[in-house]
Amino acid sequence: MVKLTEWRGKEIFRKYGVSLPRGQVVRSPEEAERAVQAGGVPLPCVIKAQVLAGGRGKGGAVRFASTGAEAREAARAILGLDFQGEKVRELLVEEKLAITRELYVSMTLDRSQRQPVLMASGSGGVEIENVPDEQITRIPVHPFEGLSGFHKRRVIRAWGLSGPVARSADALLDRVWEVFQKEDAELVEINPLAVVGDAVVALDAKVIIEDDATFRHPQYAEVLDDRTPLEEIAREKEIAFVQLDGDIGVIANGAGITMATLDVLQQFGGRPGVFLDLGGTDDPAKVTEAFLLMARAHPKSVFLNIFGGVTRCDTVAKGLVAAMTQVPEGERFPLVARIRGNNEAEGIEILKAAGITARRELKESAQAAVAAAGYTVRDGAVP
Amino acid sequence: MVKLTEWRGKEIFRKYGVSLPRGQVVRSPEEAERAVQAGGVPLPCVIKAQVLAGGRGKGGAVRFASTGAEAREAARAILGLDFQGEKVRELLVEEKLAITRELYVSMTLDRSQRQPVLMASGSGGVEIENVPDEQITRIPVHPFEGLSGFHKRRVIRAWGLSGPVARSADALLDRVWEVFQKEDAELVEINPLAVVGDAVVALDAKVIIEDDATFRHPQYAEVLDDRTPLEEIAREKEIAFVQLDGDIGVIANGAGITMATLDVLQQFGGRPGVFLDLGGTDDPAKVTEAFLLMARAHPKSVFLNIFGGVTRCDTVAKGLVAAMTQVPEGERFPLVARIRGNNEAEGIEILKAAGITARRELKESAQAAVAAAGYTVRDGAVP
Amino acid sequence: MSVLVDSDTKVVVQGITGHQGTVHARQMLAFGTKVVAGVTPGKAGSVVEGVPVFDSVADSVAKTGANATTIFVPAPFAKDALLEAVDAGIRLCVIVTEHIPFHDMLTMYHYARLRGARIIGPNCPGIASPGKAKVGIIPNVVFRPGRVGVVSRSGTLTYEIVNAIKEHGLGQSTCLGLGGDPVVGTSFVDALPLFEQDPETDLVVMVGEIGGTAEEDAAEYIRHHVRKPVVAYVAGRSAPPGKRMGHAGAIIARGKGTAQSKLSALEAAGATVVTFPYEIPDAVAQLLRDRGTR
Amino acid sequence: MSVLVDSDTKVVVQGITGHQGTVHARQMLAFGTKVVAGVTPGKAGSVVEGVPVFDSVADSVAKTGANATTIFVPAPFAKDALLEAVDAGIRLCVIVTEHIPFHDMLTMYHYARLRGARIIGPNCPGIASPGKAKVGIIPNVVFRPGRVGVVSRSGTLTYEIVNAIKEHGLGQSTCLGLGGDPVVGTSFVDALPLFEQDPETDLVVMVGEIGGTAEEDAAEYIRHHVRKPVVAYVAGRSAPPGKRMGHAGAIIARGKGTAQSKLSALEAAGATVVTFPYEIPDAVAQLLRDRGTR
Repeated sequence: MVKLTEWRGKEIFRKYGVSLPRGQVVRSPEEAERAVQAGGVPLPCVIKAQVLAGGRGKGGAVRFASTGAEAREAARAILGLDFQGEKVRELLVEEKLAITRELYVSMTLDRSQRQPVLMASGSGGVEIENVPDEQITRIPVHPFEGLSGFHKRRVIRAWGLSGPVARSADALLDRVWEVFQKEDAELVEINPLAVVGDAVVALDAKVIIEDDATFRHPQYAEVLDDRTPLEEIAREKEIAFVQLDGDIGVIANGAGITMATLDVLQQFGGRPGVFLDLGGTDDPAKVTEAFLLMARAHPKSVFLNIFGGVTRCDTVAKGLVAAMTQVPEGERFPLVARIRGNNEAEGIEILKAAGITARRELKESAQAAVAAAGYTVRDGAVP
Repeated sequence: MVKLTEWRGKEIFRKYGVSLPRGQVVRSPEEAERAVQAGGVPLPCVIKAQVLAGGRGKGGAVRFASTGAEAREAARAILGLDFQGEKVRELLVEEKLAITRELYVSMTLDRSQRQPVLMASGSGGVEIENVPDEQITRIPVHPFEGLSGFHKRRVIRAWGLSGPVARSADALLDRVWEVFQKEDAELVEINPLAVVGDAVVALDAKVIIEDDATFRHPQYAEVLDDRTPLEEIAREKEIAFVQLDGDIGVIANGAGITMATLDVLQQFGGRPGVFLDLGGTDDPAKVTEAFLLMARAHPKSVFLNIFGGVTRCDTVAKGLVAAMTQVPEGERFPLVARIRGNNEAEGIEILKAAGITARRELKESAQAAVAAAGYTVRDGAVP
Repeated sequence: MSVLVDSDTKVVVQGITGHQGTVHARQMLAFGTKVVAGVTPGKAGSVVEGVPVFDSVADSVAKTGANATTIFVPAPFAKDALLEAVDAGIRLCVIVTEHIPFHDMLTMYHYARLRGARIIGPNCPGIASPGKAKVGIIPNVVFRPGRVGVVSRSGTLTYEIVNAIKEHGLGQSTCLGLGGDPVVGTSFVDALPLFEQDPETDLVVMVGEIGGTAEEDAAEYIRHHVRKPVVAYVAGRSAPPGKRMGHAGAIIARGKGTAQSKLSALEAAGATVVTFPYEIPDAVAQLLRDRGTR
Repeated sequence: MSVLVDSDTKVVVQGITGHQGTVHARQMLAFGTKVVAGVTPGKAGSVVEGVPVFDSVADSVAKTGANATTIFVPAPFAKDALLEAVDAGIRLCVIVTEHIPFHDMLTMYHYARLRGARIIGPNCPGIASPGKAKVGIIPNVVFRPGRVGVVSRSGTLTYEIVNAIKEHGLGQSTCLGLGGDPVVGTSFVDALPLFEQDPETDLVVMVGEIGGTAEEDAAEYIRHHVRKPVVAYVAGRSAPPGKRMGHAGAIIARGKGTAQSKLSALEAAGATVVTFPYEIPDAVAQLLRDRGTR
């Protein structure tokens, strides 16, 4: 999931011919002032933090300015923010347009129907989750058929547009579909889409590109998003690695088993801190890398939970033993290992030779990992 | 059906990135000489009549030249030709390449399967009708799926290509599919597709664009093809008008009834000379225009055979009566009218008032039209 | 029921506010068809020939329970109209519009098939069952209820033949005009099983044209699957090769699709082949008599 | 037969000359599966694990009568591989490949559907029926013939659960791993009727994950159409919203697709919901006992 900040989304929109306010990305108060003074961005203007979280307006991450000095001051104020955990490093300075109405439009995937779905509402400018269902038009678009005239007419009718602005909206909808398809997007969202005179203009842009499609769009692989530095390293090594709030590390193989392991840990009072999914591998070196990465996250304990399939138990055991000798002094951690499945006996033997006792039962293993992290083991009963 | 001459087809190919020999269109022997002397087209070269009929090589419409003077003489010889009824007005002067192999490829529509079909053969450079079926690979391509890698691999294997030339062929096949789809083609044919070094090069180009799609491609509506001048006028007036070898004109409404009328006329010894399909109209002025057009083809007699549906009998009668007063003295013709169906009685009445007797039976009407053209009426029995 | 339509057929007219749409809505109503809605974007709320007009097919289906459509909209918009109808849940789509590019029709055909909808046409007269319903533009005057099925690639020629059957004192069960375009939603091979299975049809008249291989394909189907008598006529015996005869479908290409190849195939499949359209009624009457006496 | 595969299943391995393809061809053979062909373009004539390799799926079908495929080719080429299999007439396609863009999967899914083929996956362990056939990569050691059906969105977690069922002394009829991607060829709703109708299955274990609404949809289906007992487990109760958990499918978006919403829906539909995977075998055994005594 490559989440693009507003300005990157708008760069794509511009490529496809979507109408946008004039604007400029800046990274300092001085740049903000120059952007409006050099005339590239007309005054009055709006200055917006380029962060991924929503609710920027309410959160003070969007300000207005009528002079260069005001723009500089607004930029200074926003650049200082730590917005819902994201440091504000970039701002978008844009002209403030005379808006008649604010609309909502997005294109995303309906998994159940296996079809893209176009969502539109005449109530734009607010979080779409807060718009009543009956004010949202949902139109499935078959991938073979694409966006057709009748889909667009339905949206334009729902928006209550006619005349030249309806024609502008018709063209905009084609662009949204094009971006969704051609850029392999998971989400293309414009909120608000503003009516400005006889045209519709994208005031915001939320574009999420599918990770798996970056082989077709290498430019997106480089885009920073909300990953932590360790997550970024993991991505490069093709290890699924997610940092959470707690302090027990979990290494498992497969998303489902990893999640199940977190569930069990939490149930016994542990707080999972790192989710590391080995996936399917038969390379002990990859397992070693995963362990070294885990060590750098400084977990209080680590629970290794493997069911051997494609990833065989002996492969994991070899990788683990190799890693244990390489972990720097300050990064060592207590380990609870549970390995089952393909080549289970060989794996247990290898671990035993390295002084590690492998367990068999998930429940007892989870309790041991919780205890090793220094927590009191709670009863596993579901409340 | 907009049939494009070779050079127009190649212009499209060039737009899509198909490899072509260097060449130039010329319209006089002097231009041909200049084309090779100015260095735009390297020597030796080939000079080809730009006509739509096939078999140019055997018919003397393709010649080779090694000097500018030879090119001029070859061009003079070809420009004089009347090739299967087509005056040669344009030539394509092209470099003569060092060819390793000649292949065949085309993309057209398989009506029964309702799918485009890719046809390929390792036996290129000859009329595909003369290639044994087992040497032709026919690959249906689903319109939703488009041309995929596995289709192309099959063709390339059938051609027996590998290495760099296979990659060139792979790219060529994508281009053929693109032209077929994006230009609304009925046929895209390259015969021969030549292997030249490590690349495949289109030595010929046969592209037919669908008439009905010219609203998307207005540039093709202007392209001359094998229509006669009267056919061209008819096309502009949206009347289906075809000139045949005989001399009895047929005006009917609908392709099927028109063809059936020709069949009956021929069976009784008549030779149909013009096929005019009124189609569905309820505008007497259009009927009048059709009659005036028919008059300009100087038929010996005209058989009007109408079954009133969308086109009502009274509409046709009104248009006919109006036309009769406008036909110039020298273009008048004997008329046999048969009208049935919607508003039959009104139509018969209008004709009667103008002194025209309408008939009811197809058989007797056809016999009368044959007789009116001065032929002996043959027995209608099928041999 | 008869073939594809009956008295439960509820028809939408897409493009009802256009001249053709209005004329044929009136004719369908006069035939006794339940024309329940018209669709023209932006004209919701109007009434044409007593029929309410909606902005979209989806609206018309929601309000009237329509289950069939006739499409009269101009060729450049016909694809959109068809996709709209199919997405709205319409399962029988008669496309009267002519000059639709076949590349569009390929999408339309396969999309309808994917969604379980049937297209008749394009560029076709549609379908009618006398006394029940008509979805399309076949003139009302040619019909009379009876037990002869007619399936045809032609337009006007079909009217002529259906009328001749009536004037001969016989009647029709269902008459289906497939259209003569290169890509049609329903071909002879698709239509023949419907007539074969229809308890109200005793005999099928099949009207073909030169061009394509639809008649040859039909012959193959008749040989293996049709037990009812078939009377076949093919127009275009006298057509010279390569000349365009009005329909894109009527082109003789590469020695295939000639009248002769079609007639031979149909004859070999057991159909009663006639040479001229005016021979059809007698052939039909004779076969029905033979059948009656068996 | 069991669900989707049986001893007549003849499997092609697309990408057999790759490491994964070779390893799993061997494992499928060891399971007793009829692995009849491998496909790698340009490698026709080679033999891998005793299995002949062809240049194309069409060739392999013509020569071996293959009727199922396992696709191991890399993600950028997976769409082509699937279309090739479907066009060659293969009707059961297990896609093991992970990281296929969902835009590709949309085309693949609808194309397969249009042609009457079924996709399992992508990014899935496939399907196996102990004693009959395995099409995919589920470890052989976890199986034992029996009457418990297992259908799951997870990979390794499924192996764990299937193994636990075996260690509890029970066995499986068919085990089906759907894959956890946003667009899957076969969902719970598609799979449940197969288990419901399978005479060799007495009870269904359903293993879900957070993200999407597949489990909620399944609950709706179970409520109306499933009479066999269902034991349901959903992984991800503890997952924080919005964090990516390996599978693209495992994202909680907009308050939908939470473990709680899935568990409540399944419980309300009459499924026996367990909180932890290790509770499944007891729940299964208990339900089978209850059923036996009724």
